[in-house]
Amino acid sequence: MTTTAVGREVTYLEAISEALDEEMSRDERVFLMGEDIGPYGGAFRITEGFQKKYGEWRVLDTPLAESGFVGAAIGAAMMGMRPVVEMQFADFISCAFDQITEVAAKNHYRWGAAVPMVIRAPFGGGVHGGPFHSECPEGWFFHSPGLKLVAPSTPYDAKGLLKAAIRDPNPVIYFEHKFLYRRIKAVLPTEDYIVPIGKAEVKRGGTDISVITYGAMVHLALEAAEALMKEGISLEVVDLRTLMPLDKETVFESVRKTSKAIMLHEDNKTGGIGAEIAAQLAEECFDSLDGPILRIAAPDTPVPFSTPLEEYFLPKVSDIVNAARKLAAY
Amino acid sequence: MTTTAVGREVTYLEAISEALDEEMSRDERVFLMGEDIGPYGGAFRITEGFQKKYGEWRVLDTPLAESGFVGAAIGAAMMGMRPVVEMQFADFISCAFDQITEVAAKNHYRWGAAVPMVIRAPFGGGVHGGPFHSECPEGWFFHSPGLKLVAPSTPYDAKGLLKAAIRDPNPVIYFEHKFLYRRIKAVLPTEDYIVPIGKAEVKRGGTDISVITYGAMVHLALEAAEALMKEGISLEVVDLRTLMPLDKETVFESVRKTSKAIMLHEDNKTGGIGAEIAAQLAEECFDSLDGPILRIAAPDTPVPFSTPLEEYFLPKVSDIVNAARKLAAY
Amino acid sequence: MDAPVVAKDIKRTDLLQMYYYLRLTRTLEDRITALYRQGKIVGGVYTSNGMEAISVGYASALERDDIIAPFHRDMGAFLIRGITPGEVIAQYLGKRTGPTKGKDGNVHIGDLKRGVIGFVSHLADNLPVATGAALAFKLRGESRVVITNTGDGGTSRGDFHEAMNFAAVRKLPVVFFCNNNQYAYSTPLQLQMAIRDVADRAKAYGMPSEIVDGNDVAAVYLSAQRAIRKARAGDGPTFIECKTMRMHGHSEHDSAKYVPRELLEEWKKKDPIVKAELTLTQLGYANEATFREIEERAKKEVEAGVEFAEQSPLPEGPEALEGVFADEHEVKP
Amino acid sequence: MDAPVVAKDIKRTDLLQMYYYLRLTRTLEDRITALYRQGKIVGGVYTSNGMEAISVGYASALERDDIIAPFHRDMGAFLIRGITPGEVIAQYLGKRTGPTKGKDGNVHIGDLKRGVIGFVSHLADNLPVATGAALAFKLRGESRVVITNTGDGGTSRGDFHEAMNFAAVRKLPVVFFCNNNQYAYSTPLQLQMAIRDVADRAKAYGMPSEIVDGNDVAAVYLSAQRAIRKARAGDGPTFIECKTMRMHGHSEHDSAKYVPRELLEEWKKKDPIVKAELTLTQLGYANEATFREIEERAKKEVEAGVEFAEQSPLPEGPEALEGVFADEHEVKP
Ligand SMILES: Cc1ncc(C[n+]2csc(CCOP(=O)(O)OP(=O)(O)O)c2C)c(N)n1
Ligand SMILES: Cc1ncc(C[n+]2csc(CCOP(=O)(O)OP(=O)(O)O)c2C)c(N)n1
Ligand SMILES: [Mg+2]
Ligand SMILES: [Mg+2]
Repeated sequence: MTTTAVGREVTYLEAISEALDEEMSRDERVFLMGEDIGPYGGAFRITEGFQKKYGEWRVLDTPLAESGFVGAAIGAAMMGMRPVVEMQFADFISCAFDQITEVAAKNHYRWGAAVPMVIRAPFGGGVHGGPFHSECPEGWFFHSPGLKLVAPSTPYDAKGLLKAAIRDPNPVIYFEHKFLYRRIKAVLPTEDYIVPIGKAEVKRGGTDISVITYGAMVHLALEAAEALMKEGISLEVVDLRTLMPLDKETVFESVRKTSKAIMLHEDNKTGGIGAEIAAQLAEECFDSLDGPILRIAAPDTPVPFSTPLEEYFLPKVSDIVNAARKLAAY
Repeated sequence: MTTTAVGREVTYLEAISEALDEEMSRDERVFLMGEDIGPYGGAFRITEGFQKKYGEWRVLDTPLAESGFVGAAIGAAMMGMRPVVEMQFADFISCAFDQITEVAAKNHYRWGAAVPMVIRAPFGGGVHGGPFHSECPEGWFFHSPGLKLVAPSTPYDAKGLLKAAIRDPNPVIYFEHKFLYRRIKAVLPTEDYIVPIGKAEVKRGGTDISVITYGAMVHLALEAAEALMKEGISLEVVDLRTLMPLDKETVFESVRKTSKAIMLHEDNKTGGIGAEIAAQLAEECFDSLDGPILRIAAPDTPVPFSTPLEEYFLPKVSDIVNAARKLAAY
Repeated sequence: MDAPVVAKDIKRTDLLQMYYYLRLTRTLEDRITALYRQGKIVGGVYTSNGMEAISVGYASALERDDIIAPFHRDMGAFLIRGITPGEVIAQYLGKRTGPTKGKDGNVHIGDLKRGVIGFVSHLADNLPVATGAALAFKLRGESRVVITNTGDGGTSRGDFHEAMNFAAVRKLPVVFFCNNNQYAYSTPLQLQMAIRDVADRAKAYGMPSEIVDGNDVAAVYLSAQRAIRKARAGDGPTFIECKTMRMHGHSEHDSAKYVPRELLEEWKKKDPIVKAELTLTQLGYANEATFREIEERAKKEVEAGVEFAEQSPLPEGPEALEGVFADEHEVKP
Repeated sequence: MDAPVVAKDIKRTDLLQMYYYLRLTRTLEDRITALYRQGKIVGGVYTSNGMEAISVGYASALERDDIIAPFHRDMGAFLIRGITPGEVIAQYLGKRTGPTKGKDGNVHIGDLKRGVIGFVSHLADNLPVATGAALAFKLRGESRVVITNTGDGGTSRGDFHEAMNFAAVRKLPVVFFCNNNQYAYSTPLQLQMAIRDVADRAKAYGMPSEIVDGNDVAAVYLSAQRAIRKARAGDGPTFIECKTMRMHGHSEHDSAKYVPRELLEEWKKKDPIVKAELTLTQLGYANEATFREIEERAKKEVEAGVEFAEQSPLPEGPEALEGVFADEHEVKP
């Protein structure tokens, strides 16, 4: 576990670890379940040292059975606990799909039972993981009423959103991007804080084009914005942070201002979250639009393994730059 | 099993039954698996009499285990069989989600193994089924590259698309709408025919507004079109028929002509297929649009059970009429 | 063992109470079936006809604070947990006074205040959930237990396996009942599994199991009691297979032609109500008059329930939009 | 039974051939590990170090037309099915000449022409798939069989349960191997299941099982042979638990500190290659010179494979878009 002195920089990964540690200290209802999270500290070492501190029941190594332990988390949550389960990789969440969509998502609507639980899902590519260790599964769950989805892009949000997720009375899937784990750092406040679920953030103000994005792609958008500034194109970058419920207000406000929009995500293009936001804009902000709504996303294939294939597959800064130029010229 | 004399009218349900029967006779690689499809003939009696005709191995009653029998279908398909599995209700497909999205959908991309199989999924509401017997799960699978999805709205398409699905070298999910089973009839050709996968159909030509829809909603759209004609509003109704791959050409052509579009589906609104099509239109037909792209869909909740709730939940003809009026006035 | 020999370990009042609930369950489900035939029911009807002893037996062995995660033939358990016949019928009619306020139907009854985890159609899905409830009790050092139930059919699903295994590894205070009525819908046992006793499933998990006569409420009760005691003492889960027979069709629209008539005839003789009456009579705990009196009481309660339900309001359309997300105050403290 | 006593039922050439594949597997995986340490490998590395006898043993017992659905520690089986060391290394390097053309990595090798169903990371997912392949053979009246393998960890998943059950009910020609190396990643057996022998899992399905010394290639081979014969004769599936130990970390970046050193010391003595040499020597089938000669041969093949793989081209970016859907001509006739 990472303890941070005032002002010490922490990585995105350490921010997640800190949030878990602080919430477990603060609230004894919070406990962790997953594969290899105990003595081993998890595949990514997020819970390193936790079992020593909290014991083998609050940091509980499960059998290899995602449906079983997600189901168990639902049961414990309904009894008043606050379970946080770890998918070893987000990809394996497909094994627990039925429990998440049919049980966790619907219990409250059907019969009023709150299911306050969090599923941590290390997702995303750029790590040579291939088709089964790189997936972005958020699109599936976005289409299941009753779930909340968050996807932080910075250490600050990673910590604050995880705390908010743990304190939320609903099932929340927390998408943590593996590529960011050790690649970005930030100095975090020493006092307790949360980042509220349902609030997007304008990461960079701009006037010409809004880029609506989340997760690792936020950093690409910021890079592109920097590059485009030199060409006199001003990008506004909106980091959704919460994918469900969407912060329509912030998105709409941005697009009403710039009148042009690019959806950017690493998930497959067809049926991705960018499609929904584009549809909302086309329905509710049509009169403000001065050009087509462009989408930049991964193509509709599994995530390929080999380096040139994966590089081709993932959205790039140049894709954003090209799209912005096209739109600016519109 | 239903055998149709020349020109005899068959229901949507009988059309499905005929397609299965004819394909099983034509091609001995075709066989069926599912719960209670044998002596019982399936929950909806689609395979009534089949086991007598084809034996207990080609009409195979499985244990209650969707993941297991979908997995088995994948294995059999890779060995050159043409399995057709039945979900007793589409809702239970969540139990087989992992096999469908991770195994069936990705095998060919990953290592070149074709998986020619069909999953029949009786879906949709309006039958007092409640949250677990009324679902429209197509939105989830729409976001999984490697799957084909079809959803016929008429007996003709039901038969022709099922035959095409069985003959397709890929995993195809066949969404058959329960509400239509015994409610619509048609006289079908006596000779063998297929409805090609990937082709939408303009069900009714019109000039003012395009309604893009599929499944049971096609009939609502046609009703609305009839009603609106009296007001001088001309609706063009496009029946997608295939949900993946989408027939962009037909959709785009229609919208480029009418310049106004309504997406209509029974599935939940957020992240539904309507979102994707709206996004495509906003990206690729922006210059042709003369008004916002409206969406009519079920709200973002599970399907409620009680009659007034379900009626409120499902899209209605009046919703289409109202949307069309609004758009016409735009 | 003869039924009365077993049953003598049970207090007279307890046994009489179980008899009452057997009657109430039968009467209520028969009444719902009648309403169905009159076209008054929204959706399908699943009954526990012929199997009432199982849920009546296990639910009678529980304490107030315990939890059940029932399956679709556990009407007796609902009633014992305090769901009234009126609420059940209201649920079937889609009324706002049903436990799910019209959001869900028939046996999808859930109410945490009365210790009932709502059934999910997807069979076996609630078994992992039940282990999680038991885990919560273990984590907090509470001596509460969970009972869950599945059909023979449900034991073929992966979630059954994952739940059984987890419960055994962590010695959780949960009891798994299995209502082996020899069919899953139309599918006979031998097409579902290559074993004769579903109890053999438990061997894969190192979990102790019992096989009991599911039509003998006293036997079920005592078996539940043993397993509950063990669970409460921290000695882990038990799997209890109740041999029984589904006497109605799978649901009311199924005439169950696939079940051999002789099989039904044979089981008809083992009717749990008849069996309970025999036990009570042989023990000298009750006589025909008591039975008729209880039957009458059950009928009255059910009729009052019908009246309550029929007079209850339907929900209003826009209520469909409510309740997708929970508020903090709804979380169990 | 002493190893040689068992092994004498195996032909000398067959046993020598297995020894060769044990060596080839070890040499190849050691070389891949070395490449990993040099930073040349794309992604992770999983080896079967110390467990080579299992996949070498079972794959040696198969006929050409049979099918395997291996898991992530079955390198020996790939080699025996005819995947060359060069192709394996190319796969690890993401080269176009790997069996998946760079689309997938490491042990995710599939090739129907050589009877290999490609591994899916999601553990146990390929077990139902294996039953389906076996079902196809049964439907067509072919005498082919399928062998699939899982770790101890994978047996906790629902798909294991659903596959085992279905195979048993339908008496499908499939053999389930289980590579019980006592850990699933860092999780020891006792936190995975409340039984000591994974073979007990088979009791839930009425499926016969065997427990064999997974480090003795002759024992594994003979056990596979028995099960295959039974399957081919239409007598249904068998579950074979191979007791073994994972001698490397879970993958190359895992130092496996959680495994007690003494356990590794103990198992080091049972190394499958040493054991095979002992057997061959005791039977008088081979001597030190033969072993060194075979070792050299394996090294040469692996080096040739490294060369092939390193010189192979990477795929080009746009190939990422190819192959989402299959064409009709790709369907097996
Ligand atoms: C996962 C799943 N698949 C299919 C169904 C449809 N279905 C409802 S009840 C039933 C049979 C259940 O059999 P069993 O578990 O033995 O319970 P019984 O009805 O015999 O008491 C089936 C197949 C379902 N509810 N859930
Ligand atoms: C469904 C699923 N969950 C988690 C993982 C991550 N994972 C990969 S290997 C492994 C341990 C596997 O243990 P076991 O089955 O015993 O095989 P072993 O590696 O020990 O040979 C885990 C947890 C996975 N691959 N699939
Ligand atoms: Mg049953
Ligand atoms: Mg293992």
